Amino acid sequence: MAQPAAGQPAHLKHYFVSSDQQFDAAKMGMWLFLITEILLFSGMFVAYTVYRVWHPEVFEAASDLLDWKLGGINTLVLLGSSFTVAYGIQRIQRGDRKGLIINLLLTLLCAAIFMGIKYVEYSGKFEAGIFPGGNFAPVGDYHGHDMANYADILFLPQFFSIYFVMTGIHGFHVLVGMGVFTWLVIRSFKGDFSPEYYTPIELTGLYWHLVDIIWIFLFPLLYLI
Amino acid sequence: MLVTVFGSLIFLTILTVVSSRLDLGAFNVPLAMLIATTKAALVVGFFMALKYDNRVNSLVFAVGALFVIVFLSFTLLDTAFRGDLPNTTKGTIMEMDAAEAALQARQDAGPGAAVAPVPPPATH
Amino acid sequence: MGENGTLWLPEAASTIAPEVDALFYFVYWISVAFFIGVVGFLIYFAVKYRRKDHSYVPPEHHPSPLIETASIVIPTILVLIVFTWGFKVFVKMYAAPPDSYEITVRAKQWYWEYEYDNGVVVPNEIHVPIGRPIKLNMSSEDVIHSYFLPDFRVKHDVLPNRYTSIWFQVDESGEYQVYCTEYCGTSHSAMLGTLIAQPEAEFQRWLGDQNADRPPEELGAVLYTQYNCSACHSVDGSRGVGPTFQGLFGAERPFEDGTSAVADENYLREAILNPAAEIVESYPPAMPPSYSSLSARELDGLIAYIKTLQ
Amino acid sequence: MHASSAAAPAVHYLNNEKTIRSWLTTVDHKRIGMMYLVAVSLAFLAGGILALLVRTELAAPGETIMGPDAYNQTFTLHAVLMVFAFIIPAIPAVMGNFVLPIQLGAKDVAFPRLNLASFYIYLIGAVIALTAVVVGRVDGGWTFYAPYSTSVGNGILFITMGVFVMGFSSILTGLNFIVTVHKMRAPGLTWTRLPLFVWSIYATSIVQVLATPVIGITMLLLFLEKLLGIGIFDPALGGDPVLFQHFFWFYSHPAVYIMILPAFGVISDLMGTFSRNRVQGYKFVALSSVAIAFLGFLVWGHHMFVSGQSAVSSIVFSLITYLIGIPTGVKVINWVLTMYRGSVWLQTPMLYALMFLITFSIGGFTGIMLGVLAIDVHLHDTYFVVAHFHYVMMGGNVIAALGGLHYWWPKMTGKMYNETAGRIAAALVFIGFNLTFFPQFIMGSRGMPRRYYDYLPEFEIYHQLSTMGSYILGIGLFMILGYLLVSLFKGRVAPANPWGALTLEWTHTTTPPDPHNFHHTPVVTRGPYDYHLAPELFADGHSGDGANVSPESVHRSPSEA
Ligand code: HEA
Ligand code: HEA
Ligand code: HEC
Ligand code: CUA
Ligand SMILES: [Cu+2]
Repeated sequence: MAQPAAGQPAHLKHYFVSSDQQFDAAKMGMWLFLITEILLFSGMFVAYTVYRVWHPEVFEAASDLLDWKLGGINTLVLLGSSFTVAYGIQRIQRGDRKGLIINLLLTLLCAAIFMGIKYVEYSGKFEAGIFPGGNFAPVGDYHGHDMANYADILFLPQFFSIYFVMTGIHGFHVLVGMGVFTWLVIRSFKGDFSPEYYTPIELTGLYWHLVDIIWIFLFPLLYLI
Repeated sequence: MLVTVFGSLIFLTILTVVSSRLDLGAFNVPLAMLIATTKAALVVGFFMALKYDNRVNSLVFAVGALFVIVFLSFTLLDTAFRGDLPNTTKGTIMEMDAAEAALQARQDAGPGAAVAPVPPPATH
Repeated sequence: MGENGTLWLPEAASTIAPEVDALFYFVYWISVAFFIGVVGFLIYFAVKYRRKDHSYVPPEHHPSPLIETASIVIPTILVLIVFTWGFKVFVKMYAAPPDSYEITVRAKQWYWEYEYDNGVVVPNEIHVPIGRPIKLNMSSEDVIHSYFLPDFRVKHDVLPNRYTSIWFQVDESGEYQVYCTEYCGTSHSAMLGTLIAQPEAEFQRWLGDQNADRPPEELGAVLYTQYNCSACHSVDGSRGVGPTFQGLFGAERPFEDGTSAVADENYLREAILNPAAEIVESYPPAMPPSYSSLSARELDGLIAYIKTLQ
Repeated sequence: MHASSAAAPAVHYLNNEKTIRSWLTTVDHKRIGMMYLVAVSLAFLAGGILALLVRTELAAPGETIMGPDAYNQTFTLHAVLMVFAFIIPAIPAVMGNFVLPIQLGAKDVAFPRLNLASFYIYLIGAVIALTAVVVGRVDGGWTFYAPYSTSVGNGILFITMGVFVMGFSSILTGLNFIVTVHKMRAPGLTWTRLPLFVWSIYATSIVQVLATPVIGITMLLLFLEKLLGIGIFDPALGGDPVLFQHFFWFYSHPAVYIMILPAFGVISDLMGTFSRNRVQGYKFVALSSVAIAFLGFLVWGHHMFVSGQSAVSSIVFSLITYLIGIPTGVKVINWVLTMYRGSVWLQTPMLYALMFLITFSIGGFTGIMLGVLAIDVHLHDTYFVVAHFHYVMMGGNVIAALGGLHYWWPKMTGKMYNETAGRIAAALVFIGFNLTFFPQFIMGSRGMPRRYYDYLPEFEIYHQLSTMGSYILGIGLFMILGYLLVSLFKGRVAPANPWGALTLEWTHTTTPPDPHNFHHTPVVTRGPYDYHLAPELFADGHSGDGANVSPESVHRSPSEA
């Protein structure tokens, strides 16, 4: 393996001509990856739209069963985490390593709150017998709704299948993001990043914002309308 | 500037919650989608800095979004018009059976009840 | 066009078939013409400009841009003609005339069941009157099947939980082949049927006859082929997907779980209605559960038939 | 050929490191390409043997060598292996990996480690898919239509996951190539000077990136449908099975262009090189690849004309389906015209290119017939469709891949294969292929349904011809495998540029290539097929196959090695 020639920064791979080329390539790669993520989610959005167009009244009724307050808080939490990531990048661009670390930790905190609230939502639903699809067997009382009224509504289980799959895949992405952020915090402590080199943070940030954008759509679709 | 954007995002979130509590008839869904799209645009443009980025990345993103729309609209072209020729029924057999059962139930309940509409499953 | 149709297409028996065939051959001959053009030039150039001097470099040359334009415009025009034509026939093919005679079709793994408006239910062999449009209202009890009548050029998928239909009109009596063309499991290729087109009077007589009582063994023998038991069970002792029926009645049956039982009438009834309950040793649990909807008379018939096979 | 061959350079990518470990952990795009070559060849071999079993079973009506359940699993596995494990990675991951960076004048792809990861992801996916066979039956074909697929054994759980995982490999390869084409081109290599192979791999990559995620989510949903009964596709739970078909074909129609676009690229390069002529209508050919890639996303519903989808959508899908024939036609016509006033050299790779033009055209025209609404109703799910797609996949992609393999074999291995054997095998493949699949058109349009273990006696003659053809085809392919393997040990040492080609992999690096491709980034000054601007190759009676690689590699590499 060729070593970078003298005078070249350590992070420059030998098959790139310049740091700029390497950074541009990495960033374009990330954007391409993001659109594959969008298309992955698009399948769920299509399923949602199709069933909603077929049975709008069922979907409206179903969304009443979701707690918009919890969803709303989660929206704000996730937006906040997006902000801290963007702000952290601005910090490191200006050479403020401490600011970066603080912001990354805040991001992790927000993500943890998000997952915590998701846990509360999921467990509440499981208790009320709200499971995806064929396992849907509502019982008792859920947030003041008598679940017995919901037992025989056709296509209501479809809503919850879509709900669980969408938020499930989304939650999985949040978990992956948390893992990567933890790794970034460790690297920042080691002093791996500088105003000249912060590509991993920039790329993870892009990923994180996308996860946020997905939620921006999920929130009204599932909780509000 | 990041702070301004963040502020707008919070504001839009509140707006979408409030607007969804109002009954705007057919406009609730489009409005919610419009707000969500605006929020997404803010995140993409500023947090992700696409506005200041290489143009090719914007192209990548636009193409991605375009194909989501293609996927959605061409699928709807089927599902929304299912049964436009008489060779396929619009609804499923389950739905038809349920509708028939409901009709039967109303007829059994006597002439007075027959005009009452089937109650919607739940209210707002 | 003889009984067997042309090289490419089978007999054109329905009223829509000649229209489909005309379109088919139109596209076919255009394609042949283009193909001969492509291959002709290809061979001509390959021979004419074959490399003789290995250091020869052809000079730069620009063929006329007209070719580029022509290769876009001509196919576009042809394609638009074909499109319009194809879509007109398609709409006609699937929009049944309002006065059609309707028959209900139910697809099950792996046979077809027909129900006439007077309540007669017959498996696999459909009789239709000639000279008037027939509409088949189809649905499936399990997975997707597809109803295909090649001689009529019609086909449509048969879906579970939704009704789909096809229609056709046939003007000459005859027997026509029905296929299932959507993969539906083990005996997909045995899910065949026959369509018998007959004059109105004959058809009505047949329909009336269906209610006349038949002795059970005879009914069973008919059902044995009509329900496709024959796809898996032989009557001559040979091994198929399932055990043979020969000598089955009264024999001791060993099961996969180590137990065994004597094949009496109750056992046979249970084996047909609920095949998964007891799996005969060394056989796969491949018998479809769909026979649980057989009527009591049909069951009696099958059992009586199996009894005769000693 | 009269020019002396250059002695193989002392150090090249095959011998710079020799341990197995150095192969398994390599990030060199050339080595990864070669590992893919081995892997996809095995998949092709396995898929092909299954195909021969299918044909043998169909040699006579009734049971011949296996029962219906075994048959149904055999053709399913044949298709899954051929489609997901063989044809989709075949040209991009083997030849794209090997050739594309060199054609761009780059030292590697943009993300070499990701490239290696893609390879392992592919292997893992293939293994998961194959475990399906062990744990349970998988039948029903490569289309996995619900609700049949969710009603049979648990094998489906594994096969969907396998496809899901292999999909990731395909996405990452495409992503890597797009970035490489955008960011790693050598100075002077403008978009209009890109070899057409690069253009087509670029277009393919776009499709891979945009379409493959959808098969991912589809497989995931099918998996959950089977595991939890989520009721999105299963009609028994209120789901819509036709929706599954939309999901499946949103990927799988574009996927057929993932299969054919790289083949177009290979054919373009072959036609240019072996006609020693500019590929006619370069811009049309290049841009039509991108046009096909985009249009390819708008036609998936042509697989569903009789599925019960709405007539409006059938009509729209049908119209756009024909439009794809137009850019494709532009290509075919330009390829034929490339020979016009050229200097056509009928070596084995060129034989495959010509063969491609014939078989692919038949496949394409029958595709158009299937796109006609009223005709497709009759032809859908008959052997006519089977013949159509083998003409485009086997007669299109595989024939082109064989052409490319023979073309780049000297570059990859440094050895020449036996030309006579090559021609005989090409003839066997051509005859065998047509004998296998042409009768299928006739029996199909006469009504023979596909996925049939058994058939009526009237179709026997066609099936017998087809089975005979498949044996001839098999003999041809095994012969190729044989003489290529022999050439590794006994073959003549390949000259640097045996075909007199002008793209960078032939002119600016050694044979086999240097581990880093180039010591100095090449500067490109002419188009990929500007033979009249290449006096250094053809002047003084040279036929272009001499040792005159770029002056710098020839003159400097010994001292640097
Ligand atoms: C890339 C795709 C591909 C390829 C190449 C092939 C190749 C072949 N296919 Fe297949 N086939 C499919 C994809 C493909 N198929 C698909 C998708 C289906 C649909 C399944 C479904 O319904 O779901 C199908 C279905 C299908 C059927 C229909 C089954 C049915 O409907 O019941 C038949 C029947 O004849 C068939 C036959 C063949 C034959 C004889 C070949 C021959 O061309 C094979 C020849 C190959 C060999 C004999 C192997 C020799 C190889 C080597 C020696 C290795 C050489 C290595 C190097 C040269 C490097 N195929
Ligand atoms: C490499 C793969 C590949 C390629 C390139 C194509 C190319 C095309 N295919 Fe094919 N197709 C498959 C793989 C492929 N297909 C597979 C695997 C299936 C079956 C899947 C399954 O069910 O298992 C299938 C099935 C399939 C169907 C569904 C059939 C059915 O199930 O009922 C249809 C219908 O429209 C279709 C159409 C086309 C068309 C219009 C093209 C066009 O792109 C062809 C364009 C080319 C030309 C037209 C020839 C060259 C043109 C000229 C020389 C100019 C003159 C042209 C005109 C005058 C038009 N294909
Ligand atoms: C797809 C194949 C298939 C079809 C069609 C089929 N069977 Fe079977 N059948 C089997 C198999 C396999 C078994 C053995 C496994 C078992 O016991 O379930 C079996 C077992 C039986 C048995 C018990 C036999 C014994 O040896 O104890 C009876 C009785 C029977 N079938 C009757 C019928 C009848 C009647 C029909 C048609 C109306 C029919 N089967 C159609 C596959 C089939
Ligand atoms: Cu029923 Cu195939
Ligand atoms: Cu297609």
